[in-house]
Amino acid sequence: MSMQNEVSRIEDANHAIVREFYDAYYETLDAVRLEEWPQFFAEDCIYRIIPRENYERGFRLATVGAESRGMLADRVVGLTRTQVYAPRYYRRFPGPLRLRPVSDGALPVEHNLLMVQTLIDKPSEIVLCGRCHDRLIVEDGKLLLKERHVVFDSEMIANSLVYPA
Amino acid sequence: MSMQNEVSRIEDANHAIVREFYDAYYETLDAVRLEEWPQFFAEDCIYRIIPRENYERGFRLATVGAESRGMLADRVVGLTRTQVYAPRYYRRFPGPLRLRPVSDGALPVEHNLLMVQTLIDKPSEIVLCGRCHDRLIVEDGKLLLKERHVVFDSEMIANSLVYPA
Amino acid sequence: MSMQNEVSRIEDANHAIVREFYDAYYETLDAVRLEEWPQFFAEDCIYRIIPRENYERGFRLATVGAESRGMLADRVVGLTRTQVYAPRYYRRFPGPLRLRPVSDGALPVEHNLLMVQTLIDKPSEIVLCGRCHDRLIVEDGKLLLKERHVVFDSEMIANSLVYPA
Amino acid sequence: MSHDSHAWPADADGRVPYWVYSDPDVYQAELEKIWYGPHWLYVGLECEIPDVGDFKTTTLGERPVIMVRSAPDEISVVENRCAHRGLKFCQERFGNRSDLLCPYHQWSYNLRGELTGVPFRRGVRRQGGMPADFDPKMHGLNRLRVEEVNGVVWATFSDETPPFREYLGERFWKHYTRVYDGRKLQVLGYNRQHIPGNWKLMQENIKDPYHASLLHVFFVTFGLFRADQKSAVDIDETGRHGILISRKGEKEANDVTSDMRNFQGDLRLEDPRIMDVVQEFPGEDTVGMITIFPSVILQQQINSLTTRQIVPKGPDGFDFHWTHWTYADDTEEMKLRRTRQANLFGPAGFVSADDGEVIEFSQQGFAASPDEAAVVTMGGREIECTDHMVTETAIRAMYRYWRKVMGYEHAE
Amino acid sequence: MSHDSHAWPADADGRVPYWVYSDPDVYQAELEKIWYGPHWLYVGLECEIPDVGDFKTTTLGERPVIMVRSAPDEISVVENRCAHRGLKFCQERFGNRSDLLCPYHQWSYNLRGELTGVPFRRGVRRQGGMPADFDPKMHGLNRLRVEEVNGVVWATFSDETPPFREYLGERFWKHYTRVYDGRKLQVLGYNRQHIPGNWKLMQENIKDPYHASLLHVFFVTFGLFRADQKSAVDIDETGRHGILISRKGEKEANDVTSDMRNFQGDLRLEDPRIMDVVQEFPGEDTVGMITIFPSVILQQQINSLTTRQIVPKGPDGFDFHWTHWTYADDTEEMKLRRTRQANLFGPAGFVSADDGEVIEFSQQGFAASPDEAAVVTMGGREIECTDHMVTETAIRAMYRYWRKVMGYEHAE
Amino acid sequence: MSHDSHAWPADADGRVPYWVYSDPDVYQAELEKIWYGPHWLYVGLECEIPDVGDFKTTTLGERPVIMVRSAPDEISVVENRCAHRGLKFCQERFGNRSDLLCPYHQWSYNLRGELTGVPFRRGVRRQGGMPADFDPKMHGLNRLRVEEVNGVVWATFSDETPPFREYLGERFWKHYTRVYDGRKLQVLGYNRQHIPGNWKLMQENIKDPYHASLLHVFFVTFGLFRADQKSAVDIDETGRHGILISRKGEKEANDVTSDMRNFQGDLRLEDPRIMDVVQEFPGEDTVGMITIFPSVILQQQINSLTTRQIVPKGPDGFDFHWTHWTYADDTEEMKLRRTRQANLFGPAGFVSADDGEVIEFSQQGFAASPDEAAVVTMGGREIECTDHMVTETAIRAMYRYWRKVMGYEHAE
Ligand code: FES
Ligand code: FES
Ligand code: FES
Ligand SMILES: [Fe+3]
Ligand SMILES: [Fe+3]
Ligand SMILES: [Fe+3]
Repeated sequence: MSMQNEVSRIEDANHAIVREFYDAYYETLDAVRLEEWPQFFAEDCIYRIIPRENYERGFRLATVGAESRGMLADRVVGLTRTQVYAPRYYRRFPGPLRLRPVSDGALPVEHNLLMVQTLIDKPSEIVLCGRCHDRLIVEDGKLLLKERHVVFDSEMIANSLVYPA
Repeated sequence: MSMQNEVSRIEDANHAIVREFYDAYYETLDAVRLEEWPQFFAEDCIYRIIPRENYERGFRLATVGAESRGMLADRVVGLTRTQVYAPRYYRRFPGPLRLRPVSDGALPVEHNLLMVQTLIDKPSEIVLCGRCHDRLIVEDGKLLLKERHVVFDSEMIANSLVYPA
Repeated sequence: MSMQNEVSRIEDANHAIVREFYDAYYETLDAVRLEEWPQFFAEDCIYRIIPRENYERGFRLATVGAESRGMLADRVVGLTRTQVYAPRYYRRFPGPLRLRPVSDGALPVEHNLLMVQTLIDKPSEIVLCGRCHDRLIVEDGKLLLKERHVVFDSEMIANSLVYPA
Repeated sequence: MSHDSHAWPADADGRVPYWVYSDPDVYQAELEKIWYGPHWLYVGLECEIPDVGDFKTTTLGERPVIMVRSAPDEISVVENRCAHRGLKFCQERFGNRSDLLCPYHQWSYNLRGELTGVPFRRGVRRQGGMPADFDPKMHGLNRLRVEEVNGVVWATFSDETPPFREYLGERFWKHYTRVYDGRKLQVLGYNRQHIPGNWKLMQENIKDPYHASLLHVFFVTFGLFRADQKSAVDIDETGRHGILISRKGEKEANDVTSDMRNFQGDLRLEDPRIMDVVQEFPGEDTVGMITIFPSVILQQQINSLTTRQIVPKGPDGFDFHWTHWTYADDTEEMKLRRTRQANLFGPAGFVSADDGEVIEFSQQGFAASPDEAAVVTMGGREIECTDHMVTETAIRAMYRYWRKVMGYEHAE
Repeated sequence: MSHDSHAWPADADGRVPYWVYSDPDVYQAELEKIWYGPHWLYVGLECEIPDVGDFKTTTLGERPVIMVRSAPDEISVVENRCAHRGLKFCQERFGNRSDLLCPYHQWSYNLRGELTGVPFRRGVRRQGGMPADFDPKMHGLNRLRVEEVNGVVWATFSDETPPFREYLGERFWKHYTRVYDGRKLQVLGYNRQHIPGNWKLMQENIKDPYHASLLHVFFVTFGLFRADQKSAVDIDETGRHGILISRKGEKEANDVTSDMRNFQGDLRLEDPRIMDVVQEFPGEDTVGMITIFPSVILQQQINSLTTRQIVPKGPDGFDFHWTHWTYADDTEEMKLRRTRQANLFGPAGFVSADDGEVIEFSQQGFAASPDEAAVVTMGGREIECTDHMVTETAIRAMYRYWRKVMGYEHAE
Repeated sequence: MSHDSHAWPADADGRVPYWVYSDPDVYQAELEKIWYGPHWLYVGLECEIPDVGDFKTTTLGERPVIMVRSAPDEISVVENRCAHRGLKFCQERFGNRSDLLCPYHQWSYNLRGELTGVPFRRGVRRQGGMPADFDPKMHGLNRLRVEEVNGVVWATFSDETPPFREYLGERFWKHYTRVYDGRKLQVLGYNRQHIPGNWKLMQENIKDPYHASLLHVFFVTFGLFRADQKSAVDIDETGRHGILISRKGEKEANDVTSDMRNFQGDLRLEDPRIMDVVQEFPGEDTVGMITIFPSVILQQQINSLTTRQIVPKGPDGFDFHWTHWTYADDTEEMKLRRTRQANLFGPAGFVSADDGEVIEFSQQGFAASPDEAAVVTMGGREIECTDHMVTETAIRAMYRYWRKVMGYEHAE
């Protein structure tokens, strides 16, 4: 398998860089360091949390949608300074990362995501289960999300979807 | 740790190949590309989804059992052309892969599996939680499942187990 | 990205060793080989399963606490020879490992943990969801847990927390 | 405790006792008298099923139904309950069928719900089969009365229900046709959420302009909705329907915002495109929130147009189905605008997420105190239309109607 | 609503009102009058507990019990409820004990459930202890009447229940002993599933040959079960038990399959070993599905032999426990054959998965319409044995018996 | 079935019928007559809210409340239910506020629960607002009676409840003040668990010394609690409160341990620091477990000090909140000791995990047999204080009191 070794080793190197990117991404969200979150995105980006139903039927409506890093920052401000919601914990469990061949200067990455919510004095429950369809680019040697589409199976949301995925 | 580095690097290479195999396997099932699923198995293979109770007590009965790629294909046909069931989404979250020393020409691989189901307008729920005991072989330079035993803890099944694990 | 490759390759080697350690750790617990469990810890160690509430508010009380490998062994004896509880399965799903820079001779490692419980004739449920804050050391070329703090979100425990995390 | 044991408070219009939200017997009576009674229920948009055979499944009250285009110009709504042994035989959300087939014994119905096929009805080789007196005409799917009104499909279980326009009343017909003016509609997409509170709390929430200017800091801060804006509350003759009308103001601090504790004077949007609003309807009103009792809210919030369907799930929860739509002939730019503004609404909306949460807090707060009562005297005890937002009059109106339908008048 | 408020439809044998599946009071009455009444309930196979002290825990109605071999030739079934303060003290599914011990205060019972040990019964150092009038004989575990019949263990809570053979009746004794002929049985393994529908729907499903030839496309397509095959429905004198008998046909299209919409003429199995059937029982019948009211289905489907135990969990769900077995002296080849054919059955069975799903669809369909009724007139209104499959007569029979036991006769 | 249908067994003191643990109507009556009746309920420790404005939220019976320090020397307990439309407006577990604000319409209350702010009460620009007869004094949060006693905060919904010291009675005042002696307390941390069994089973468990020496093998084996140790059970005049007192023994086998089937003579701790016990209270007693009816257990187990609050969640479950504390002026060594010993208690405690499990087993065991009864005659039928552990007298006492409060005396 030596040749495959070579291949896999190189792939693995890239894989490791991308993995590191996502590990940092999810760690930031789990730690609710929301102000840092937009920094994982390109200035000009697309972010959507969209029901699988809409995604598969070609409906554009997203439960959460943003078209720039600025809109993501506005999300954080809205969330932290204007919205009312019960305190809760979110914790994210990403599945294996699937890197696709680079196209139009971006690296497509897909993976499953399980998001677990815990409300005060309640059992932990699955708040979001879905698949992420992302596109990564490199700016100033830094990986950034150019596009992120979180397509979720769990279409009947348990009241509110508070924190980002 | 340099020697360990060497070792781990080589192991890691194999590990990466096997990981790639499983990532593709689970991605195929999550995407419900069922007709492709039997291609991950050797022509002559063993496939079982078996309650942990039966597995540990030495009972042979499996909830799903197949002894050839053909039987797996028949499963898919039965499922897609003859069975009646409510529409649903399945999504699979495999745990870390455990590679064992090769024995009788096959590579034993073990890992946990969490399968999440979402029915229309219902919250996502765990439909299967268990451990996979697999044996991989190489045919024409291609990894194939010679054996796969999905031993599940979640013995009281929520009505039907529709899609494969 | 060639330089990054180098870096990531080395990191990846260490990463692989640590990953191997945790894979073995969780496999041991999932298989309920409890007597082997204390061997993953240094003789003189700290182990805590602590509600996130206590951890964040600086309360020292842990749901499970031990200050030595001996206390962990006592846990196992208490569990296996003196306690009464309904039979159940636990299965553990760790998230990505986050290695931190070595400090005071220990390697800090953080990761999420999802623990799924199945009781007889009941659906599988999340029994613990949280984050592990560990510190690893090397003794006689063997990785050992010097500290492990399992900080759990799921503060309202479903009756008993029986097996370790 | 049966609901007969409950008495309505003496201050009849000024109070709402909490047992109306939690008593299972009261809930059962509501299903019978309100949901299956003489009321029009929202089913969907006709544009969701453009072709003959297209169907959509949904739930009215607790009963599953199918909305299907049974002819180019005919929409049928039938119960999703096989006439043979009761299966909810159609399980998909959407699809297209040439007829309706139940999987259990393959009884088949045409798109109007008439029984057309009963396998082995005459037996097999002269054995078995249905008795001679079996009349297929007596065994169709239960077919509801239907009206399609400017793109929206309404159905009712009752023969007493007046025609839809009459059900609305002339004033509300005006409100309704201001947005549903006959132009073709197009779906932008769906949002769905389960809200763990009594279904009536959702109706109250939208009938309650008082909260909008206080709870929704985002709204208030960006002047989309404020107590000092020109506005009005209109109520139909029966009191069951209501509308909130208001006019977008500017982002400014003044004597009124000083009364709003959460007013965030310093808030700025980094990317204000979400607030890029155009005035598309005649007049200066920017918001028109119509509550059609009991099943739906018709939202026109700046350029965001949605129907919000209520599906009750027991006394303490309901599913809330959002259909975001646009006019079919809208420009791409307008469709994009509506899609952007959708960030304000739904289960993750800057504004609507607040409402789902406070409804949950409400149920949590009063569930253990059924004999206490809410105070709804903002704006007095009168039930009347107003030209301001500082009132709970539309809530009072709904409960006066509710008492009538549910038979609690004696209590007054 | 109490079930007293319910009236049975005028067409008594031809209709089944939906409240029988959803009313909680009806369900409670069923537990008392049926499950804890004069009926034999399936507990398990004697081969599951070969040695003295071997036990299996299960649930009869909603009551946990222990089936234990209390002597080489004696099986006892006792309630799993400590006589002291009521613990379900035995939590394992299977095991072996020399006696039964409750962990709370270590009261111990022998394998026949007699109280043998009460720690500190006479106090500690002359302090405390049980009063003088405490008679251990009065404080054993509740012991059920038990019969072990050709390898199957039956128990009943009632003293009125006639002996098992009489409970079956002579004709059903024949059916029963055709498969349970005294040969030693051996467990192949278990399947367990929770089906969210009323427990009676499972009995109906197996009493209903009409659906088999239409719902189960896999069956039909491969000729395992078809309406045009030679077949019969037999019912016991009381109407509570039933059996479906049929004969495997060939895979062919004909006038009858033309009536089956889902018939897949072109279907081929790539690996037909799953269909490698041998005729092992006298006569040409290949299927014998016995429903023993209320608790179990005894399945002989080609070479697949199982018991399917029903454990009710409220009006709208039940746990379904499958025990697949083989004759102990079967060849390895036959055991493999039975294991293969198991792919047709259980929660993932090509055939049985359909049944679980349609039962769930049924409950979803009628839950909100308790006062509507199912139509069960296929094959007429008669309640009689037939030699064809185009009938619902066995369902009619069960409900006639059900009305008798539950006291709804007045309604006729 | 209404609880009126239940009769208490003839052997009134010796039996506890299982319907007391499972009947929903009985549970509702308990909430009214016991939890919201003339009883003091545990709310928390005053040290949890040291500064003015500090609050803690919890639940009494099923009603959410806020415990807040409303002045340097005043603690208020108010219902967490907005006086306007009932929101559970405070959602955090702990925090600090200058006043209490409801998010829905921003009604605000001072820390004593008095309504201080109603936005737009007088309308906006002369429009709307509350009616002239609106009196803020009539619309405060419901304020409970409160007593803070040596660091513990108690509250009651009833005006009939006697002062706390009287509620305890003089003997229990002694027991109470032995540990709660006026020294400042400090929180070590919390444990929380949901136990799927009726809330009274927890009270019984701690009133039951009989089980301690048998169920808790860990205890027994290490001599922390054994039937042959010097011990006592004390009961207050009413029978509702109880205390178990015992004295640590040595680890030894003797005539008594021989009666304990699980005694593990050979067990050794590899690291015995968990058992490093110091005698800190006057006298030789090492254990004092007080059950204050109905809401809390005050635990002094060797050096482990906790309050265990019971929050009922329907007839078949309760949340159990453990607050582990230490004296503020304890040495670091003592705080470490208490933290170590905590491993014996809580949801993963070597000892307490047993109790949670057997309570769950109990509910599972008797849920389907409401008309059977528990036997509580260990130590006879008398209700009296004893100086030994071989008795269930404190359980008998609690149910005598329970029958009185719930109105089941006629049954005797
Ligand atoms: S139930 Fe629909 S065809 Fe029989
Ligand atoms: S409850 Fe079983 S011994 Fe006490
Ligand atoms: S409900 Fe609290 S302010 Fe209106
Ligand atoms: Fe609102
Ligand atoms: Fe079937
Ligand atoms: Fe105990």
